[in-house]
Amino acid sequence: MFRKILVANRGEIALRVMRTCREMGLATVAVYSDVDRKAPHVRYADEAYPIGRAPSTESYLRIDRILDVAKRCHAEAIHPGYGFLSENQEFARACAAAGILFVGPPASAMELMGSKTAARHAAIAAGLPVVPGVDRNLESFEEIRRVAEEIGYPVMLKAAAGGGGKGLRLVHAPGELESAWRNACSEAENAFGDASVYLEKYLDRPRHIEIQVLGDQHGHLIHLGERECSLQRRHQKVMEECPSPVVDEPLRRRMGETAVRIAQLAGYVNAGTVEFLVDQDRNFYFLEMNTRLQVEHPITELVVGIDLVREQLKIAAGERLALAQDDVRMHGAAIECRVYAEDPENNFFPSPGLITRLKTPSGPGVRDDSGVYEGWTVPLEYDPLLSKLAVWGRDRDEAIARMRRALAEYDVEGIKTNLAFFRRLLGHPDFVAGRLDTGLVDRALADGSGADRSRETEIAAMLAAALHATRTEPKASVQRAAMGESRWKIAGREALLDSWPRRERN
Amino acid sequence: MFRKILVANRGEIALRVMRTCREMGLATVAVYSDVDRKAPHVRYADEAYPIGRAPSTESYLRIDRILDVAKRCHAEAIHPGYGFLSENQEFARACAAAGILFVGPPASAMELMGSKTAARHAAIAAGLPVVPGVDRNLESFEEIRRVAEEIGYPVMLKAAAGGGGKGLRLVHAPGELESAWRNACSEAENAFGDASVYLEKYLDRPRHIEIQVLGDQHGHLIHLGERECSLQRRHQKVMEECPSPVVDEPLRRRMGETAVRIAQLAGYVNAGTVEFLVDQDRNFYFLEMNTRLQVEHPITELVVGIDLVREQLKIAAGERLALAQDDVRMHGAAIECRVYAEDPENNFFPSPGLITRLKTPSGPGVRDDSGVYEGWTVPLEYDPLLSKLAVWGRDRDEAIARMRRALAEYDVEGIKTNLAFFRRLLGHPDFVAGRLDTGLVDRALADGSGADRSRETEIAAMLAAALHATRTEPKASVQRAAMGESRWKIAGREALLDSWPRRERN
Amino acid sequence: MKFDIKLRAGTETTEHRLELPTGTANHASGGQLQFSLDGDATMRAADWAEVAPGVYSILLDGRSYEACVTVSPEATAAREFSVTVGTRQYSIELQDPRERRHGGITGAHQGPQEILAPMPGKIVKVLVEENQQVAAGAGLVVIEAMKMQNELRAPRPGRVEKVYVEAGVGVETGAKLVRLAS
Amino acid sequence: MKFDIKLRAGTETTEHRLELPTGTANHASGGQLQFSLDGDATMRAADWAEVAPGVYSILLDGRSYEACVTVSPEATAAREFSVTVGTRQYSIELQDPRERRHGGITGAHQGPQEILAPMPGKIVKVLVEENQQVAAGAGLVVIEAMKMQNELRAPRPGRVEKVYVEAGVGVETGAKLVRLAS
Repeated sequence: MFRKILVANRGEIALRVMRTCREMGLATVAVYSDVDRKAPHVRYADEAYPIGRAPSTESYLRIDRILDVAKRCHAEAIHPGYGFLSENQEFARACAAAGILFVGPPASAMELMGSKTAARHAAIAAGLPVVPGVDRNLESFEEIRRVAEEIGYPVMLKAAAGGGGKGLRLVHAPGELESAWRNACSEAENAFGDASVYLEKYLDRPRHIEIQVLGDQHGHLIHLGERECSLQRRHQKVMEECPSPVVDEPLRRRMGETAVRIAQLAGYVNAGTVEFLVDQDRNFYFLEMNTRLQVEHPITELVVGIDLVREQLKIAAGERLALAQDDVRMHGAAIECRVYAEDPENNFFPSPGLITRLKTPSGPGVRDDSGVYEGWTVPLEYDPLLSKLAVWGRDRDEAIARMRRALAEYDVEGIKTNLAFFRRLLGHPDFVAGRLDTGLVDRALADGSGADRSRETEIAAMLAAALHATRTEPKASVQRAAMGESRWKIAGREALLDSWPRRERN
Repeated sequence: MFRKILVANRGEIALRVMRTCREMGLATVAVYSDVDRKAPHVRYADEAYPIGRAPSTESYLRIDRILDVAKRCHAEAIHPGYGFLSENQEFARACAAAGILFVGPPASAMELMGSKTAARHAAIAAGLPVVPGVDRNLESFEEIRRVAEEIGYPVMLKAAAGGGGKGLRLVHAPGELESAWRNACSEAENAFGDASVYLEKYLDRPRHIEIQVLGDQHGHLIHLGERECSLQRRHQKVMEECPSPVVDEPLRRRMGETAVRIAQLAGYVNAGTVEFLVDQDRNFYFLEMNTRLQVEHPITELVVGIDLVREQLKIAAGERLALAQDDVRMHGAAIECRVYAEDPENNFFPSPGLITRLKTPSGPGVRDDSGVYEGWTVPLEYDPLLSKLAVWGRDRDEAIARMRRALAEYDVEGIKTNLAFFRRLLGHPDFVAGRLDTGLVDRALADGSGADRSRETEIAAMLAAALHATRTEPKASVQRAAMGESRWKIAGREALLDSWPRRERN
Repeated sequence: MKFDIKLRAGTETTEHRLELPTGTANHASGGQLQFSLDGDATMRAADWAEVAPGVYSILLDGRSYEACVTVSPEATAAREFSVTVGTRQYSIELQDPRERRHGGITGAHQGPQEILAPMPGKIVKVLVEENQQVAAGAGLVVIEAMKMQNELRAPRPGRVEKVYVEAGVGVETGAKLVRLAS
Repeated sequence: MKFDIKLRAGTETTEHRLELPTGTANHASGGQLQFSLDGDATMRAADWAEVAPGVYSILLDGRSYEACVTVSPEATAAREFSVTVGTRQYSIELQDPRERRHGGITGAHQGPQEILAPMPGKIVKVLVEENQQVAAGAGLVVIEAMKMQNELRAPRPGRVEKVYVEAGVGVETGAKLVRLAS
């Protein structure tokens, strides 16, 4: 095993990776941009080096600078986390060229699976099920229009190099196609430097279910069961659970075997995720493979009891997987909420800024993988993910009850978060019944926040505000005093201020 | 199931119980003493009522006041936590008389198991193994001396009504007997209102291993495996783990069956713990039964995946245990550290006071059941337990590595804690090898803290202190200004102050 | 002390008058208090304690509430607070009755409307020109923050009277973007 | 600025002199600084940032340290701090050289020794009388705090010159309990 590792990421995933590194006795190296000098990952690491200005193109995406740091401090390996350079083949190749282990799949597997159309080709060639659509990039609008007519509306436009919901557009009717295509191309160009898009049949209320796979450098590949990721907003996952309420043991085995075959096709090594759409009849279709750790990996860890980052590091060091497929057993149920800095009451606009108060949940069955702290200023340049809040319960009901309790304990002040939105979502009857689909989030939002008023709670709020106003105002006077006034004069004026409302009473 | 429950306790256990209540949708009622108005359990509960002055005899031990609150607010059940009234038969009877469910065993079982001598009698009569000793209370010193001679030194004096290490004295030689007896009687009288003591053979480096049992009101009793509690200081557990490194499946079955038989003898209902001593040849001897939830219950919860408080509440409501013995499976390993407000560098003296900074560990596999917060003043009247820090790992090695990581993340400032002591204990070769006995803690302490110095760390400390001094001193000047001086005069003086060290340089 | 209060919960706003005896809470960090709400002749009692700066534990007839008071980032009035009680959030504006007499809380502003940046970010695109007529819901400006592009839409139909920004510039929360005339 | 520093780690104490350019850290909440330790002619660089009140992130040649500085509860000197760096704890006393010249850090006190309460608590029992001779390790007083009785023992042999407390009274940290004459 290597001794020192650089984590080429920031925020909660950098911390999560470093935690396992510490447990394994590995020295950790952080890199940071100008606005991240006080970031938690810099505070947590054994070493930390600056790599440039705030925009990620000038720091966290700078392969040259990151490799330069790694060489200077003699890091033997690099963990890319997710996002940033995690799915960048050029980075994987540059690491190899520099003699540094890249904790992830070989560039060749990344290349094949990184292009959704190439991955589709491979799956179709192997006789595996895929969503109806075209398996090539579409360059002209004319071609797009023709294919959409062939497949039949609704259709989904997708960025070929995409992920994370960027460059995705759902099109219900021919009239919407052109503007959707323009937006998708532009977003894809911005996000990935590649404007290519392709087209797929849009399934009605499909479930989004993915299989975690793990493979070593010696050809041993296993799967670790599924995660249900159907709860999405703007094609971004917001809440995930494991196991899926609709996957039983036979379906799990079939999906797992398919996922392992796809990974084998790609010559896959390390942790990866094979995503499927599952229709109302529980038919499943290969969608894409994510060649990195997923945001939602903690729920698999909670249910199968395996530290995925630990496995990643051991695989990267060349160790053989100590696990056989039969060693993987699922216990209980886990749910994850992605706590974002965004305002659910204002169209989920991002809400960066200073966290003035942070109270995090804990106790039985609660895991908070956070990347922030009280007093931290969440920068506007990066992803708004503050924390991955995950819970484990003996069954789905216990996990739901526990997540509700954890959400009630969570308080973030100073910036807006989607915590209130999760509280509402967890109470939705469709969610409680396990009827999940990618439209549920929008339906829950449309149901409105309701006039859930409580007079006593409002009285408590008003009393607190009045107490606070009363208690904080004298301090303002003291500040004035520091600017050159006598303390005694101030005291006299305060007495006046205090007394006038009494006169007002009459 | 009832709807509202009073938790007759404080600190971390009150919070831990309330968390499960919330998950089950039960309204929670806190009671508090004068010094606990701002305590976490008051903040967490749905309702909170004062019950008297700080000394527990005037508040948390006042059966009358607690029942009065329960009746006034229509609580249907009372959870006693541990300590305080949890093993008080009178309280259990008073609850029954008031028509309030007591979440614990019937008073009769408490009575039988509450007296260690009666419990020994019962075990001996049933042919179960007990530690050699006398099975009756010894009133006179003459009798004590005679019995000690019969059994042979070393012997252990124990309070008949005891628990928690109070009223315990190890006696190596006849000359120490009298003073030890006096101290034990006086401590027992103070702690339990009962000065009775009895005598047992002291085993050489025994292991302290206990079995968790769970029984419903319909005669169904199961066990949930063992916890190893051999790491003790002054006969108080400091760190526990599950499973025990020396208990294999056959021994677990035998100890578990013995524990269930003892619980059956007592007509036991609800959660309880049967404690055994295990000698070097893995013979086990019944020691006592604790008729309540244990401090170390989280490690069983982590390994068997069952929420013990949830089971307690369901049992108290009359539900049948949904678990059969075969449903209980152990996964992985868990360790708990009891984080106390005490000073390991000063003979473990208690260290109450204001917590000026609190940084708690989180991330994969970490559970912190805390009863404090930053800004809370730990009162001197109660137990010094701040938090139960527990971790889970796939195996014992992973759990140890994780606990080390969690301890490194934990920081409490303002009061002293035993965190540094745990960090040392977790590195002790005997602990790492699983060679646990009740003397290991003292051996680890005797090994000394070592001169583990790091020049660079010391430089960082000195720079921080110098920066802090520089940064906090101008504020002192501002305060002076508020007392009547011109801001401009101060500014002039500060310039002077700033410049003189420069002159000093020459 | 008397406070005229505007309390906003979600989209609903209610007005209240709260009276506390003078001197309540001036020095201690907790205690008993008496209050009267909305002119109620009988005073009610509450027990309060400041458990952290700006965080108040309040017991009302035994029911335990915890209220976290912060100054609203978008506060315009001097005493406008954002208050979180458990999982509920309120916006609370305090005024003393005397101030109110001399001006007080004004009604919703009619006429031209300024469209403000809801968060700090970078203007990616301006979708309208000055003097252009727009429908309610029409896109005005696209802002990028935290790797997401967000389109700001017109809250009502109107004429674009002024465009304050151009693509590529950075803006802070509350910066004026566009003025809509009715 | 120069600081004469007494640094205590466990039972070991070392003395150092630290020099920082004047004005370092006066206003910003972080930045680069230069320092010289123990008269070293070459200055070293460090990067610092205050991440929370009294908590400093310090990068020394890329190594990341986090130091939490608090005023020692038992501080006697004006600038005596308790500093936690990761899992290590230090007691650090700062003095400027000028002060030192005019008095400075005094040596350990010889002669009679006051035995102080190490924590707040209640005196349960006084085990000695005035004028009694005691051996090192003999019990002096039993204090109860947090449900534990703790026996305070004589750190050295001597004569009990004075007993300040009696059973039943409450004491604060640092209260005088017993004076031992040598």
